[in-house]
Amino acid sequence: MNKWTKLTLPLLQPIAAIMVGLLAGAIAIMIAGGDILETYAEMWKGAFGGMYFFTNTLSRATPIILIGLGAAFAFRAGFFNLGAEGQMVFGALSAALVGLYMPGPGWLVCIVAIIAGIVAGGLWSVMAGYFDARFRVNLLISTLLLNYVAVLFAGYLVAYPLKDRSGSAAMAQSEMLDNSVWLPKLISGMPLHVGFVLAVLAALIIFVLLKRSVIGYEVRMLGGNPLFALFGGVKRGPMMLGAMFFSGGLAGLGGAVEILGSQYRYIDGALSTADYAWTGIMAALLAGSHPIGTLIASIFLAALQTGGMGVERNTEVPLEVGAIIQAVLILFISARFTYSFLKRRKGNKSDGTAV
Amino acid sequence: ACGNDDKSTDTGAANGGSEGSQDKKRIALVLPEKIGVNPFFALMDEGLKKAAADFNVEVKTIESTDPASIEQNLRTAVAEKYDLIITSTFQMEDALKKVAPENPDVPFAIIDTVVDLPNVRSVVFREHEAAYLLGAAAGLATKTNKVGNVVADDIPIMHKYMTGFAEGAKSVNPNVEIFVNYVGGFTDPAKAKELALLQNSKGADFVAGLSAVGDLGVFEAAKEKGFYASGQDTDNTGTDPEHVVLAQLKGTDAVVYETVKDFSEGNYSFDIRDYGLKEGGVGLTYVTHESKTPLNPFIGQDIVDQLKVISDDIIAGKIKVTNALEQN
Amino acid sequence: MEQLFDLALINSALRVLTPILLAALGGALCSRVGLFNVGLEGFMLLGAFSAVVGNYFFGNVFYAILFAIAIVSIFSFIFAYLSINLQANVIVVGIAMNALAAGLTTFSLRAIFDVKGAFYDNTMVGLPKWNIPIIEDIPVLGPILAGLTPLVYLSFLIAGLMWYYFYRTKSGFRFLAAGENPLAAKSVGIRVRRYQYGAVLASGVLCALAGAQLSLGQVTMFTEGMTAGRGFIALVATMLGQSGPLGVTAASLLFGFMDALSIRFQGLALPTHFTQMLPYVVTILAMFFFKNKSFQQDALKQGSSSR
Amino acid sequence: MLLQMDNITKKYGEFSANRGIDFSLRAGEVHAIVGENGAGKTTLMRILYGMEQPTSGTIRLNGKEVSFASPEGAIRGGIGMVHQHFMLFPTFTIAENIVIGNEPGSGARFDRKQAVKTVDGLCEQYGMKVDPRAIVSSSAPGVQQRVEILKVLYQGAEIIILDEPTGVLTPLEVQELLEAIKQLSKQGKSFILISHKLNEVLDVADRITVLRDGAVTGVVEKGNTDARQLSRLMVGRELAELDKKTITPGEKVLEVSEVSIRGTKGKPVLDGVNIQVRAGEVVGVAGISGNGQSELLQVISGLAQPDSGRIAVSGKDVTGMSTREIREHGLAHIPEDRYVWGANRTATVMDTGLMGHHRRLQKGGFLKLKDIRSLVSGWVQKFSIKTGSLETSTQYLSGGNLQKLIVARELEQGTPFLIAAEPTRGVDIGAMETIHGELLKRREEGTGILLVSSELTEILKLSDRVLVMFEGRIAGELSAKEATEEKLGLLMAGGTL
Ligand SMILES: Nc1ncnc2c1ncn2[C@@H]1O[C@H](COP(=O)(O)OP(=O)(O)OP(=O)(O)O)[C@@H](O)[C@H]1O
Ligand SMILES: Nc1ncnc2c1ncn2[C@@H]1O[C@H](COP(=O)(O)OP(=O)(O)OP(=O)(O)O)[C@@H](O)[C@H]1O
Ligand SMILES: [Mg+2]
Ligand SMILES: [Mg+2]
Repeated sequence: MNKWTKLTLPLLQPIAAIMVGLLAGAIAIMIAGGDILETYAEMWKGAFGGMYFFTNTLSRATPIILIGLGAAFAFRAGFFNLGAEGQMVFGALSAALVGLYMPGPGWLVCIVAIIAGIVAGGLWSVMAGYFDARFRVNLLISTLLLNYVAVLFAGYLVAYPLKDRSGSAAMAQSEMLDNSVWLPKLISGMPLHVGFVLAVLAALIIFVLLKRSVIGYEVRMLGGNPLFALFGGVKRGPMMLGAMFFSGGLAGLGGAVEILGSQYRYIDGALSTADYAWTGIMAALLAGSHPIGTLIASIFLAALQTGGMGVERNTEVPLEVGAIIQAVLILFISARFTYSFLKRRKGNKSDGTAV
Repeated sequence: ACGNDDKSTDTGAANGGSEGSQDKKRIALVLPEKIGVNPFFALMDEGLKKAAADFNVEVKTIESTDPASIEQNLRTAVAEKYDLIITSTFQMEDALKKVAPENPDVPFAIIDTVVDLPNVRSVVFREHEAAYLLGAAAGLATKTNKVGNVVADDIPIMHKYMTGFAEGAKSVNPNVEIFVNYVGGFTDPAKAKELALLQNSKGADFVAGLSAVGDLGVFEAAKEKGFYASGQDTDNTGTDPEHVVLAQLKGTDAVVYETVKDFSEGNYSFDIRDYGLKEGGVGLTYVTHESKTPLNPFIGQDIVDQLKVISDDIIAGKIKVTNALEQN
Repeated sequence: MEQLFDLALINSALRVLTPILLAALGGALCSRVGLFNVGLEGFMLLGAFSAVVGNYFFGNVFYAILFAIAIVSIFSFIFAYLSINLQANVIVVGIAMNALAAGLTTFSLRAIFDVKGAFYDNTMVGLPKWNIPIIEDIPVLGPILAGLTPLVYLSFLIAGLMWYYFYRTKSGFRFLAAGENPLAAKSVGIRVRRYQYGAVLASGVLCALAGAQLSLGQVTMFTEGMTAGRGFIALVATMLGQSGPLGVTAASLLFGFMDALSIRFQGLALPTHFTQMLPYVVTILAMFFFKNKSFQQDALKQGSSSR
Repeated sequence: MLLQMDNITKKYGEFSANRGIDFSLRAGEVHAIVGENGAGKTTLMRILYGMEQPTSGTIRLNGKEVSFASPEGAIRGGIGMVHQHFMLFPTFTIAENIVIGNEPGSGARFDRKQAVKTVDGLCEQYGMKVDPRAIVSSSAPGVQQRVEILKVLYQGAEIIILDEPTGVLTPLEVQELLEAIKQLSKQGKSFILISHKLNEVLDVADRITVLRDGAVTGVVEKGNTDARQLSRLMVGRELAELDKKTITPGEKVLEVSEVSIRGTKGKPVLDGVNIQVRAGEVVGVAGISGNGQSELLQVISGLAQPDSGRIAVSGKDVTGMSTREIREHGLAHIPEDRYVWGANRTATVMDTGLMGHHRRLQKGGFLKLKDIRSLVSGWVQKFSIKTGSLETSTQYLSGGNLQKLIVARELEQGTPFLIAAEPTRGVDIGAMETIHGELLKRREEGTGILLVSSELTEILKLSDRVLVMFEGRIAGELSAKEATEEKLGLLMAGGTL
């Protein structure tokens, strides 16, 4: 195998998967009676056709990237954190509260709001970690269940005590943030905000951290074989709390920048309907929890969504078919392309103990 | 793009029509959600399609998959140079408040909430008036002095209905007890049905469905246990005339139709239209609007007559119905 | 809202928990062979839809259920093929299948019935509601079991059968072995993949039943997204019950009762949002008592790795 | 010829694990395969058993060409295999583990009572005792090994492959196993035995095939060979004798006092254990596995906590401390189970080798990758660890090579105290020599070593003092001079001197 094939071979698989996925999608379009080429053209335009759409895709990817990175980091350490939604909601809520009620100059409020988002998401996440480390409460279940609790709790706050009474007052939402607090846009008039830069930075930092740092090493070993890590002096308890805080903090950051950069207020259900959390988790799994891979997968998934909206706006192909095409594409791309956490786990599981 | 053929006869008013190829007016309806389970949005879509046929305009309905995509869809509609962009509900307020001032030449309309901008027409409803009538009907008709509300979710907008209902019911029957239960979502008829069954088991003989598609679950419970129910937004008494005895109406289709009509006839103005009982924008079957379904004896003509008086009183301003959203 | 506990509550809880129990049993089968099935929600939704379609076209609930089983089986086969043969990540496949099911049902709703949102037909007859002659008149039991569909009884029967299968039959024993240590199972000639396929297909069948109970048992209609998160609750029940038939049944019972109870708490002192949290909070609290295996035991069992 | 494997080649990418191997087996024969770690022994057997497909070559059984796509086919062809690494279901009972694949019972029903009876009968027939109702994960490794063999016998195999079956057995158990092999081969069963222990091989084998670097370097009849010739064929050189210098022990580096752990069934797992290890001293711990050795090591290294008693490392009380803190106080540890405690299979060889050193080889929280790389590649050379590269996934190392990597890693921690648990388990004789040499070198440098081994020759060869554990207690202590296999054996079985 020469260098050239070594380089292209790993790319071949995802490209082939996308091709087959597009083909399968074409069948769906045909059944729905749409024009295949036009539909795909609109899909492309909706995602990347022009500055507005491109930046919009990146802006949509921002919370997905952050959540994906958080999930990926926890997965790497061997902790299956499925609580991104709740962690994100708490991050968003706290950022909104700080943004609304903290006095002081806008830039300072904004920074504090971001930090509050990270801390809130992190603490909510670390709670599940603590329950597991201390009381052996299954992390998978607790993180999943705490999502419901977080969403309902935040829903209560914005439906009652913190409800926005300034406008029509018909929505369960907080008041709107003053625009001095908003995260600056990267390009004026375009949806992309500074949060995206934070997300890319986070991906790079995690990449270096995992690959080069002592903590990253311990995280990887803990995820690979916790007994080996324990044996070598890695402290699982503190690592678990730390990893869960970091993971939840990233999800919280995702929520915070979505509020400060895009929505400017906490709206009940807005983060859940957009399904950022599961999309982020999916990105992490598609990328085998690799941070840079997660970044790319997140943008890809966001592009599928924005592209789907383009299809809905500009063709007669109904919204549902757009969703079907998205799902089919993801299914094909997940095939074999992934080097997944669970598969790996299955692999390990299968070897029994050693002689 | 669909709409109905024929050649254009539009007199075209309003500015901003800078389209190239054809002379047909193009109108976009941007919705904050998928049409799906909420009859409210389906009605708007219907009104738009009907208007398209009647006024020879080209129309397009754009559904949003989630709140984050609303602004994008609105901006794209502007970029696609639609001549009129109709939006709807408070969910789009934020986006419209951003986009409309940036595009002062583009005419907008928003239905179901007020956005006070020079290029936006706002259309709102006084649903609480209709809810008051429904409550009064329930209060008069109940034999057990117990009635129920099965509500989609505990969110502010729903209180507009519940408060109106309660006021109406108490006004005619101070002893009436009102059970309120929340489904916790807009797509769960099974749960809605359980709630209706529960309310019935506690003695309610009339349950008002306020839970979007969940109302179908309420109707089914009514059928199963032989109590009475009411629907919302559109006249759905036809679903099961024996048990679904009333429907609280909201003429969103008519409002969209009117908007398109005004626009295509050149009568478009940027103001606030407020539709209540008086304007016929909201109502109650048999009382303010005819129904194809024969009146159920549970309500009876006698009660309908009393309700008509109440309706007149509301229109005349003799009865003031509380708008829960304005209470603060 | 004085009486919180009464017999109607239990009756209602039994109705409500049936779809969850059925799906959770399917989830348990999958997780026993190492496939974490987050696609239960989609399976169930598709089951609910195809049951209504079958009912509409065949005019017979039995055929309707068979039709639902056939459709969801095809769907679950795709899940199996992708995650077993093509090595796709099961969670990704599960999430994508959920989206696919949502899209397919909405699309078909329009294509087949030309409606959006909901399909309801007055003439459609749902599952029979049994009032068993003698039991009907027994004081406490009568009201508890009043008007339940055959699927309610079937779900408990299936749980029992599954227990018997796992712990009393050769095939069930091999099934458990294939999940416990696939490599060792292969080394004694067990066809691991066959069991994995079997588990996924069986979970498809169970979810089809769950969907049918929802769309033809609890109500007689289909609405978009009518599973409303029940698949995820079932997933939690699967894990809480540690993928054992009895544990899963107990977990589903807990959920059913907490859900029924939370409804009755509505309108009491607490705001609705908090009463709605009740099932979730109680489950978390329950986990403090039913301890998970320690990660060391877990990892030792797996020869290395953590959950 | 019962079995004939011709010209078997197996390639993993560009690497050939087997290169044109010819191998044959007669009915009733015991045919041993010996060879260095990574020579391709296991690979060849996995091919025969249908777990791997050969890149080229043919297999003939009774003259008929066969090709097994899966173990199922091999089992049907009358081939059974006991793997180098256990293939058991840890949460199942022993009876269940043995009968799986061919369970007793009528129809679909699995009759567990009958399974227990069958297994009891099997134990009787072959003279191997196990408790059919016991759970595998709580049984000693020796027992688990017997379960593996019984499983194969239960399957009715005519050809039985044993891949390093004696690695975890005590001398007595080894003796029993070899006896059983002889008995069974007389009854007509044929055996393929892989082992690094030449005395065992010379004891039971009729023929011996020697592999090196994936190729056959010799096939010899038992009568015509001896250990020297074999080892020369295997490693390509003569092995040197070890010489053990006399050293005066120094400070106490380990002090275990009155350590106890309560058991689940009344019997304590550890019962008032007292042990001292001084600098420059090797203290051997002998005992039949399952008598508390594992727990003792876990308690010392902080992997488990004692219910009572104290532990001091280098004079510091470390009771209740974490593994990290104990390691920082001067402990290194070669674990008894290389996959459970010793390695991360999915990590690279470099990452597995780095554990414990990573906190040292850092600057500002970042790993000094260059230093680490040269350190680990140094070990690879010194212990001739066969690996593709440092980036190779650990799981692809052969058992012996991984063991060498772990030994190298722990020896290099440079601590005053070292636990060496089964340090040469599964390694070839050349590597064993290297490891023994390195252990003695560390002793001379003043390290105190606690050596736990089921290999009595190893204990006798290296130890200055020998402790014998029986039922959680120290049943006796012998000096190097007094200790003999017989005395140790007596103590290990619960007797007194
Ligand atoms: N691609 C497939 N399509 C349909 N069914 C399949 C497919 N692959 C496997 N199966 C089902 O699984 C059964 C067992 O397959 P196979 O023999 O590959 O399993 P195995 O050998 O235990 O697994 P492995 O190949 O992982 O060792 C087949 O008989 C078939 O019923
Ligand atoms: N799946 C694999 N991929 C790549 N290389 C492999 C794989 N399996 C084994 N090898 C390599 O093949 C060689 C032979 O391995 P094998 O396990 O047969 O050795 P062995 O003779 O049994 O050694 P030991 O005595 O240590 O058990 C080793 O160098 C090993 O690293
Ligand atoms: Mg080997
Ligand atoms: Mg196979």
